[in-house]
Amino acid sequence: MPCNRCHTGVERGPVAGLPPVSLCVRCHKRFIPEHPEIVKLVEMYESGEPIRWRKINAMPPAAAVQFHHAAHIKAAVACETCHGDVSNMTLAVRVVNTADMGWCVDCHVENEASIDCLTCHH
Amino acid sequence: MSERTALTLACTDDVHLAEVLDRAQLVDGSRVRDVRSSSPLAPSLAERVPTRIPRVPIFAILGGGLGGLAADLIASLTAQADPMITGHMPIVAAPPVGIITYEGIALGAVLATTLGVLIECRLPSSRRNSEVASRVARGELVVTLDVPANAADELSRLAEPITR
Amino acid sequence: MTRWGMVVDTDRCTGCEACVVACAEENNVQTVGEEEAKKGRAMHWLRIERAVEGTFPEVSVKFRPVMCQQCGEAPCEPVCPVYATYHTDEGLNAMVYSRCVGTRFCANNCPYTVRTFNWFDPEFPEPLDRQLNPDVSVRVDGVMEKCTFCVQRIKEGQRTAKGEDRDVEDGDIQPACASACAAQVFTFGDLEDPESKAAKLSKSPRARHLLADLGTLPGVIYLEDQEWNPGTDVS
Amino acid sequence: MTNDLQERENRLVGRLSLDRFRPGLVVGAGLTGLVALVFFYAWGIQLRDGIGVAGINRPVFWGVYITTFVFWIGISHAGTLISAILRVTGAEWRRPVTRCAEAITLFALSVGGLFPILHMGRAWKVYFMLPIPNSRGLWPNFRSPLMWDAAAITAYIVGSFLYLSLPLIPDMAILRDRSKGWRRRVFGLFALGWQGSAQQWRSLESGIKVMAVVIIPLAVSVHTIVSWDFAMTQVPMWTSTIFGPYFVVGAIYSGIAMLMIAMALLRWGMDLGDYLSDKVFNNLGLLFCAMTLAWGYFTFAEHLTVWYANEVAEARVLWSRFTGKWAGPFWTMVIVNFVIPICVLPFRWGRKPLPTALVSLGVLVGMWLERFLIIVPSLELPRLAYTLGDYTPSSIELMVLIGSVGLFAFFYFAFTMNVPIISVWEVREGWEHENSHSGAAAAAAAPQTDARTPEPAGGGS
Amino acid sequence: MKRRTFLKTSALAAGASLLQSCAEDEQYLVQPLERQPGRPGVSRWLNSVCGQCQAGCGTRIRIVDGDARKIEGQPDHPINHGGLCALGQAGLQDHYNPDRVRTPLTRSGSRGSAGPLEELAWHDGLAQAARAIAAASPESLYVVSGGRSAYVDALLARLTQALGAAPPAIGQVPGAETERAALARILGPGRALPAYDIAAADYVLSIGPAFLDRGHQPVQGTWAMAQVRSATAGRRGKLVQAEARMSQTAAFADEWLPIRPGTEGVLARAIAGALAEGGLLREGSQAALYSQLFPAAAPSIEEAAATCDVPAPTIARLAAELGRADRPLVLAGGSAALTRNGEFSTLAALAINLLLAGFDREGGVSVSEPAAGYDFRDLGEIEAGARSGGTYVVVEADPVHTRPEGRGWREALSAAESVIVLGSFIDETALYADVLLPLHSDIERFGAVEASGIARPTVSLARSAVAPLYDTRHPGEIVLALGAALDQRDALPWDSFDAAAQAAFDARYDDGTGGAWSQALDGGAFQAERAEAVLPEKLAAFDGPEPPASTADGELTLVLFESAKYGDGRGANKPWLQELPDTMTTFMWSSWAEISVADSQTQGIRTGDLVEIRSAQGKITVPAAVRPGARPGTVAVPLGGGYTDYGRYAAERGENPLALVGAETVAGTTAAALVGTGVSLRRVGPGDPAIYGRGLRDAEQIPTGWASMAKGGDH
Repeated sequence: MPCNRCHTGVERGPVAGLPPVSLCVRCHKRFIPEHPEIVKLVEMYESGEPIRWRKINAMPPAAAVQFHHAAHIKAAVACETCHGDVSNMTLAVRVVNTADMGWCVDCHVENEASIDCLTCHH
Repeated sequence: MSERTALTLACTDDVHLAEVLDRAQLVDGSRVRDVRSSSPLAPSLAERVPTRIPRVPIFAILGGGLGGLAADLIASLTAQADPMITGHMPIVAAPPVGIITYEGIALGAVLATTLGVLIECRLPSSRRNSEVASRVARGELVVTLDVPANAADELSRLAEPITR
Repeated sequence: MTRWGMVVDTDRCTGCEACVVACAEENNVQTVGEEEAKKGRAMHWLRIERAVEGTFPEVSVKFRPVMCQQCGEAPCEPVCPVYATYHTDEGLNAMVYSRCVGTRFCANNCPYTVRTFNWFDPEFPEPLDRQLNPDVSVRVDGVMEKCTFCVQRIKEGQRTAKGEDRDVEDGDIQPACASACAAQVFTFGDLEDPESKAAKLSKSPRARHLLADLGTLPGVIYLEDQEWNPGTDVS
Repeated sequence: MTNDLQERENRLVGRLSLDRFRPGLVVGAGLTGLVALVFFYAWGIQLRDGIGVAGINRPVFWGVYITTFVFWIGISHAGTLISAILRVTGAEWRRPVTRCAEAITLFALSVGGLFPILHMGRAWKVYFMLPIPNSRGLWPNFRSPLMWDAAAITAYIVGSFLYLSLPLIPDMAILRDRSKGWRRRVFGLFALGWQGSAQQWRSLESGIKVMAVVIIPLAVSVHTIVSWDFAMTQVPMWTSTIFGPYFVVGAIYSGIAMLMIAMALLRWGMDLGDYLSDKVFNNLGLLFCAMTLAWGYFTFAEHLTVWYANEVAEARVLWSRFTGKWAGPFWTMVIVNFVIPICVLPFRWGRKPLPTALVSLGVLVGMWLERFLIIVPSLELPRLAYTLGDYTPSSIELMVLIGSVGLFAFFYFAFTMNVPIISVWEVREGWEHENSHSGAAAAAAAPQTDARTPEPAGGGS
Repeated sequence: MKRRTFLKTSALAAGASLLQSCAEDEQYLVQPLERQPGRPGVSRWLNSVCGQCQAGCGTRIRIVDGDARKIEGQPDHPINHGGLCALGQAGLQDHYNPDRVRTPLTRSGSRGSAGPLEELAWHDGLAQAARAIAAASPESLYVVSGGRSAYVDALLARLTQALGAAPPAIGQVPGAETERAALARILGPGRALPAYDIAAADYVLSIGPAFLDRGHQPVQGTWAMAQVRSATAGRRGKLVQAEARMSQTAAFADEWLPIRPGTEGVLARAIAGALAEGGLLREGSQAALYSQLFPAAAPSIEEAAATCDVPAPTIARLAAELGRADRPLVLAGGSAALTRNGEFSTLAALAINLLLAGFDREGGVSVSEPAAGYDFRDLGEIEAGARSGGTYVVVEADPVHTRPEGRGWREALSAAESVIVLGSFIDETALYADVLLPLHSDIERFGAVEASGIARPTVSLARSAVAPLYDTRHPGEIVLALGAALDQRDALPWDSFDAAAQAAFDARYDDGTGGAWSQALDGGAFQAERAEAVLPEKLAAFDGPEPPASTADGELTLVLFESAKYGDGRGANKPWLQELPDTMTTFMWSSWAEISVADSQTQGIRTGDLVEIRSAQGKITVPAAVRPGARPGTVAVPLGGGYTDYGRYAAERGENPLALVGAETVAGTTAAALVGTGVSLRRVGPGDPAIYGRGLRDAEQIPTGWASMAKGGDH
């Protein structure tokens, strides 16, 4: 199942975004509806209560860094490169230390992307 | 050649030491090994004790060179590692690099000098002779002579020998 | 090669300060509050200077918007020990917040005193935080900041152009102050593109640099006030 | 003679009395230690709440912190530089002075070195300024005068430490051999197994000589570079070519002042009058007097050029010092730094311990003011008059200032408690030189030694 | 290393246990239930209409993830041409203001205090309001509107009419009433405002109005002056400002005449005389009409010079320049309309355009008809009438704060039977409300504003740009709901505000196709042809009082003005505007009193000192701003300070100068005379106001050079 099925913003905008609960529910009505987590989800949806997802790959605010998803997708960077093989995770975990600038820089250098500070830090 | 013996004598002061040395000279084949004191010997006496010229200055020069080189490399190479333009200055600007190098020289020199002193003095060392030490601490001058065994007794009469 | 620059026509500035608010709005510049403002810690990236000449009744006042001059040979850059501020190949005087350690040396060495410093963490009482521009990082305490020529808009413009496989055209990119100004005081553009409006205006005989004798080669060019000349004006 | 030499050495070591509990020093260390805590308390508040707790603002981005930084670095020129000069010139009267001077250097540097970190907006990022390999591939910018500072101060603090430590080794040995129990072991540790052999003395002395030669240009460079933090800029009245020598002279000046006070206190507190004698005060006082004149000359030159050239931006700063809001501090500085010293120091009575100490107190205040007046008025009056500022230090800044004095004093007390504050072996060497000047006496004494009957063998063993 | 770890280490050294470690910064994404419009993180720009003042500038709102991030002007909008003013830019801080009223509130305590206020459901609130209105006798029902949207006011007018009550009173730009009256004396009865085609003029003489600071069309004025001055227009035009205070407009002008307040009319008359005598009349000059209007001989230039304190040669030169210019234009009103003889001053200035053939020509004067033909009255008419009890409906207005103390609003509202307030904040009027019905912010509401003071009738339209943050409503919807509750269905038959607005719009502008409305709604604005200003054959002579209202000897003249950042005070609750350094004085977070260098020296007042200003009506204490540009003998204080309540950012900042003003009106009208009150000034002591670039003291005197050796260079 492709990531952008739900994270619709990823090709067009800076952030991938999360699907509305309605979307999750629509599918999960059919798939594993009896899974306790899914039951919880449906309940939350019916009670009209939004879900607070914990951000796993959060940039520390002090890093003052701007990451633009679409630009990377356009450059054919696979989601897994940063997010790891989420599809095989039961609980999403941070595979890349997003706070480690060196990791970003190496990739930029390999792919001859700009390593001017302002590219990300503004 | 008759066998020799090392004789360690404690002198009360410079004059006494001078006298001992004079006598020792008359005995042929006798050599002054070392004098220990709680403050530097008076020049007149010091020159009668065989010592090497310390190589501390050489250490200093070498250390300065190394330190300077290291600093110069750090300053110029790191600048080239991420060549960022600031105020339209050259990436490797001579004056700043020069200043850093200068400090590097100084740092290297002081470190090397200390190292040199320690090496020249054979420090730190664990060789201790509490007897000698306490006498030196009392302000006496402890001279160690290398003399023929037959002359030992005679010389021992001049100053109190320290038994080992 | 690009050299971003801005031409400021002081003859048109009415001192309405819409640009100042627009700048704070676009760039998440914090409001420090009365007590801090009293200490002289207001954070405006852009200020309207007014030069008062003469004594009553012959008093004349000139308005002059002053923001970071994006100097070609910037005094603020070399003094930073950690490259938090440096010069980009597009002629921008970059400021990297996350690299800044807060020695404030750059601010001392800025002859235009346009750099501002975060003395404390910013506060945006809910729901004011919902206004923050997501394209601009909110600065934490202890870091320097200043006018960036709205670099986020420059990046956005370049991204859009790239997406459409074309070059950035003159006028595509407008900093917040320029787009807010009703009198079109600000003209932003590439000074090295001879066709750009900014480049043309910068050739005007009225064009001046601020504190030109310091040789900082600013990217901001001021067009001096012009006098009303009855000779040419009245038929 | 030896016994008499030994007598004198015993008396000196007795005065230093490192084996006894000395309430004076302990209380002093305790009190100053408390004051030192203020320093860390204030710094803690600043780290928690943000640098904004200091009074600095826009455009006065630097204030008391940098002033005090320059002040302490200046003080640090007391010891090492002075003692090095005296050693190189072979001034005999230096012997009792060198160590207590070098100690000042080490501690002033340690305290002053904290200030650049303390004044940073994000002190916890200080490692950005170290050239350590990192994943970012970023290095410090050695084109920045602040990096020159870092390099110079590092070199100087290491140098001063070693320059202080080398001559300490023989003294440690002396103490080791004079003391018992754990003290003996501790001193033994620091003595590194020193035996006092002729070779060791020779190497040590040559080492000290070399070090002295290296230290002098190093010390000069340090304060020159500190001055360049200002002189490299475009700030009115900062960008001046004579700042280097101006600051160095000022540094030595304030350094001597601090040394004078330290010596006076030691002399009274530890009854070291025989060693830190009036002669020492007199000679150092002459040097002090010379520095007064040098400082006055530089200050005059610095202000004269600006006054005559009358360039707008700089003149503004000048007049805010002469007649403006900073006139008070400025003229105070002139009085305590020049008028008073020049009225006192040229006279023999003025170079006695008490007068010099009092003058020195004034000079310390004056030199702090000088740095303050160099930094603040210039920043208050930038070239574009629209952003004029004004600056008043905040309570936190003052706490840090006072606390730093406490911290320095605490270090000094602790040092005096545990280490001979006067270099025993050097002083003794001095006495010997005095004796050997009367070589005739030694020759005359020679015959008597014939009659000497040795003590019974093994008597000593 | 993180600050935390660093703190720990240093805390160890310091032994300071008081250092708490900072909270871990965890980030969450709140996932919406249904799909939001727009892509995540991608910005959309939606049109809206600025509601910060009556000008009706078209705005575009940048929206990211459902939140508005930025306001900008619509590039090709006929009013603001892409620009905005500071007030408009700060509109977002109206929308996101932490002190916004979030639900209907009702009072359980006594009026005039902040609390206790209880939350209320909408239907209860509306019911309570309806009951109060129903209970009121028609003649004692007072409806007050801030006049932000003509279409809302039109609904109010219909409601009052249906209830048989007096028409709503509309709060207006200071001087507007007088300007209307003056124009009526030329064009015959009517309530049109004079409108000026500044952009096309090449010589502008503004006698009174600081039209760049605020006024009817500040942004358009700014744009227009850019046109006048733009090098592209071939010849650079000239602006001459005759005004007692050095406003930003005066500072911007090529020439400023610091005229004695209240004597503007005399200057105008003298210029007119010089034009006539100097043979500077042009083809189409209406000399006859002018002389019918002012039969008496114009004062000589010398007399005028003496009265107005403007050099005689200057007056002569102005006349000459006016006469020779291609498209000269004289602006009237503004501060000149606020003195007691304001009508004379305004009329005299306006009438010069008769001699310049300035009516109905390019770069001349035309009329701005009142919006969508509804009846309204001036606030002054309510204040003038005897008020006992009464029921008040206040819509987006704060008369308690923005009307002079002498107009007795506090007393009236305390004594009222009931007070219904439609507003977004607890301002000083809301403190008296029995029911407070919260409103949408500009960008939340359906915007329909008919501009005033603009030559071509212009309507700005826009749909709601963002979803409402709170449980608020559109004022129009509320009026409709009240109408329904009071069963006035036939008077207010629409079930939504945009329907009502469209009906009103079509009634006036639709050409039958019905396309205009939808076009305007998509395009952001509709602009009709210029309304004809038909000059009559004959004019009645002006019979109002002419002599300038002079203040007693030794007293100073108080000049109140709307600053660019506070306006009439509405800007005071926005942190951006509070911290905005006033361009002329650089004051922040406070109001101030502008004092001339001469007056400051007599009392030893320095910028920043606290001064007490006392009038017959009351006294205020504000920091002084000594200004070279201030006219000796005057004290100028901006409106909008000293709110007792209006949110955390506005409350208790500066003082409200209207406390100094009594019940004086502009002769011949009910408008408040905000200029000309006699006051006395006293230094209270040193103050500590927030001033940008605090070194700026004593009228920009900075010590430089040898001169200050004698003077002593304190800055």
